[in-house]
Amino acid sequence: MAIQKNPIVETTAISEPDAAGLETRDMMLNIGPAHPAMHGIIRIVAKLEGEQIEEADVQIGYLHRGFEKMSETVDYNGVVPYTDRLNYVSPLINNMGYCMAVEKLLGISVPERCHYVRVIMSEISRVSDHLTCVGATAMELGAFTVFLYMIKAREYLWELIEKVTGARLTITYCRVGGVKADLPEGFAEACSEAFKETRTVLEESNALLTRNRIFADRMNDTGAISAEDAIAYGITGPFLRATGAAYDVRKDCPYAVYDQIPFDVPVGTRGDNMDRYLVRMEEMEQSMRIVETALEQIPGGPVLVNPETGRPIPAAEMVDLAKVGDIGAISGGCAVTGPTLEGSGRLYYPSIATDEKRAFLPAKEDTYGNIEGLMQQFKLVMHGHGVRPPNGEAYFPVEGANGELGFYVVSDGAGNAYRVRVRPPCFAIMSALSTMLEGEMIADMIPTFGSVNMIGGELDR
Amino acid sequence: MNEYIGIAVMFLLAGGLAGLMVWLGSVLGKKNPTPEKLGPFECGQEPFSLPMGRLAVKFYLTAILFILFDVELVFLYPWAVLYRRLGYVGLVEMGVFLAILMVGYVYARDNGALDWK
Amino acid sequence: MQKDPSYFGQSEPSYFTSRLDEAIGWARKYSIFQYPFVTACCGMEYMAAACSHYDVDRFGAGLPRFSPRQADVLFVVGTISHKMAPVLKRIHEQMADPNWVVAFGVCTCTGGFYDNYATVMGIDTIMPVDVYIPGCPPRPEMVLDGLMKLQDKIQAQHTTGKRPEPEQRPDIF
Amino acid sequence: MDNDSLLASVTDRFPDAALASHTYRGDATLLLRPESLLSVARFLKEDAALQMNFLVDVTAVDYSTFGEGPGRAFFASSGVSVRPSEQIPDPDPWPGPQSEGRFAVVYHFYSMTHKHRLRLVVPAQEDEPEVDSLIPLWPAANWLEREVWDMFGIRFAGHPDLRRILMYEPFEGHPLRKDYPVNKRQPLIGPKN
Repeated sequence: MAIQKNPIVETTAISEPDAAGLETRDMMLNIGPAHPAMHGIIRIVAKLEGEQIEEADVQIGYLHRGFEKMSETVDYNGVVPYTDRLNYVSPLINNMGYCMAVEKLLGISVPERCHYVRVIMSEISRVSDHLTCVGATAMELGAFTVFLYMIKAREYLWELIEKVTGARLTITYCRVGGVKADLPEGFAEACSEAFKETRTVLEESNALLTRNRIFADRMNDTGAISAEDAIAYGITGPFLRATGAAYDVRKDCPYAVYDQIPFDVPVGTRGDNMDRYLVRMEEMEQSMRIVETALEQIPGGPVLVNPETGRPIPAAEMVDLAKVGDIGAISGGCAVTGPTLEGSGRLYYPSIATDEKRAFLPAKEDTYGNIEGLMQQFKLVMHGHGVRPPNGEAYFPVEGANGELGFYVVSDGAGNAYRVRVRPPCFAIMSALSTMLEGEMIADMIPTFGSVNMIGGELDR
Repeated sequence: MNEYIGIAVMFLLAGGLAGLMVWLGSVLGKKNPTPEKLGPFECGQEPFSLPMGRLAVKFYLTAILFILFDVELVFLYPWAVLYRRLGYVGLVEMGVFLAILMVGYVYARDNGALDWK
Repeated sequence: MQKDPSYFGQSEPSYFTSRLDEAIGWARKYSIFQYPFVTACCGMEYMAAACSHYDVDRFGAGLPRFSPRQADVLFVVGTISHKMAPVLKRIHEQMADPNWVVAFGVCTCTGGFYDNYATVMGIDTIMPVDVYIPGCPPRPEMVLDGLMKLQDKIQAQHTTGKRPEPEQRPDIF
Repeated sequence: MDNDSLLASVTDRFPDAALASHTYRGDATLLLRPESLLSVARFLKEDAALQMNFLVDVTAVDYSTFGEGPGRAFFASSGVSVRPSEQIPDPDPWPGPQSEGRFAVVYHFYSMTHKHRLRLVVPAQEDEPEVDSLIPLWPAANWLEREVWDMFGIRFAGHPDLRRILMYEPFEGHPLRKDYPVNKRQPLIGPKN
């Protein structure tokens, strides 16, 4: 069995035996990959002095799946399913980050409504991420009820996401140059219901946790880090905002339509676990407020009653008609696709996709209806073609749930990306973890690691 | 004398039942000891150093303080049973007893025996 | 899953042993202590399946035990990388004897779409697996279906009969 | 402070260090000679006008097979040679990758006070690529450089413990290099499929 040796073992301090021939030796402990109290697979080799951690060597890489190597083998839109699995707790933010990086490289812009749809979906995804993080941290400190409540609230949000994208977790919703489908009808009402439930759960959890003596004792002044150290280690997101430095990519370098939506950024003072918990709880409220204002400000969707393209045809029937060449029957029709793909017909296209023909698939009606659509579809899906950005490189930062999530895309003009680099936010936080753990008790490691919100997929890629 | 018989029967029953279950478990259970299974579980890794009885001195100090105040607690039980009959005399005596031990507790706490660092 | 004795290479069972096996199978089936070996995105779906909305506790599998000593079923949830494989194998070997393994998610069944240098292409290459739950991640209903299939398998398994070794995958790469 | 004045302030201060500097898609980029990396980085961090106090990312790109002809088939096995669809027109074309050196170590900086970004590109040659480590200036570089070493095999002079971070010790080779095949596996246990 291959054991990964590391430097700490050689430096186990065996002091020379004193007068009575007794020697002191440090206790080396594996707080290892499959640890019950840690919802993430890292290995901490801790040199213990009784209950106190003297030195902690954090080892990661147990979920390295080669995202960057795989993204060089598939085409630009083929990388989107891999980006879901980076930060799999808030997958929509990764999709959006990657697609905006490639759009920046292509130099194309997305219609206003598509920006709003992306902002709405990524904010819902951020709320589900914070729910999972705070719930798991509370569970590890013994508050199992809060975990059950928060996962229940997350189920409501996942139903929302499933209504729009068709899947709960691995949604693959964004495309280079747009999104797969528009928001379905009645989305605003479903959203307000889900948020009402989520807000009741947040109030209950707040009542259960914030002034709870055990929770407060475990979370106050543990895992503290100062603002300068945090910036020096490259930490961003709720972790940095808890220390007092108010850096939020949505505010400092606004993208999509974040500059048109008023929201404020919660900032902590002490930078310990309790502040991170409070910042995350407040950010959930802010994200829900963003979604509500965005739903009010969103520009008009497709004009549903449209005499020219009013005739709905089931998609399967349209394909059969096209196969037998009966173009007349389907020209001017509007394909009715499955419930989760409601918003992907031609009516919706001008509002959710870029008008650059060489970057986005045509609507189904155009593919079967006319030759231009057919050529556009052919040119985009046959291998050797597809989305082909010019030679170049582009870095696009997005505010992920754990901090600044950046995608650096290099293209050499071929159909697949030459190099896709993900700047994972929790990588920087994990590099500072060992300094936060040293000197603390073993019991303090659990809330600290919980509030780091390490996501294996994003950390090890 | 006869109430002690009750206690003895209770101990016998409890001990017997527990022993029976442990014995049945060891007899009926399948034994398949492999070297990995006998090794300690340390999150799926080979442990660096088996503790072999090496403990930090601080554990010892905490344990002694616990025993001291636990024994003090044991004296309270009989006193609580006879609380009514002892009247004020008993109350004052137990108050003095507790005060003396409180002095010890305050001394230990101020000298930092309780906080770990 | 009909209870055919020859399924496990068992000679003709007497009346008594088959009734005892059925009772023991029933007892084991409804008290599954699972060890959730969670690594990746399937963990989110495992949380959803284990919590109150799609509760696995209705099937008696609600109590996750985080030590291999006290666990019967090893839920391998999420992608297993080559760096993680020895850890997983050691934990599987440290489990007490009547243990079962459930491969949760397509990354554990076949390696999923991570066909590269870092991923173990299916955990049945390093350990025997009882139930495969495909899906990336499998919906909670699929997880419950997989759990029911596991329960049928536990019910049909004879306490004395040695379970047949699942055949190793052919090395076709 | 906008990109051009940003680049200008650095190139004036270090005239010989900068090989090239351009702004592409709004990202100010500076190509540096490897030996002047530490001095420029210190200037970026300490200069009042720049104050790049946040090292966003350290990564590397292997330019060995850059631009082997646009439109080559995705799946080399199919070997189909097709006339590629024309690229999307690019108003300001990219001045192209660095001329010499196989690897490019790419640093991204950001200043939280002045809110501007900069990208430093340092070329590293083919055999025994070596670049100075930025740990004395930003502790964030510690793990980022370990990952670049693990994935590309670029050594960082002055790095306290340059170990593999994502892969396991017995793993030979550096997976993200272009000459490392995607599914060449080196399993610790289990069959070699």
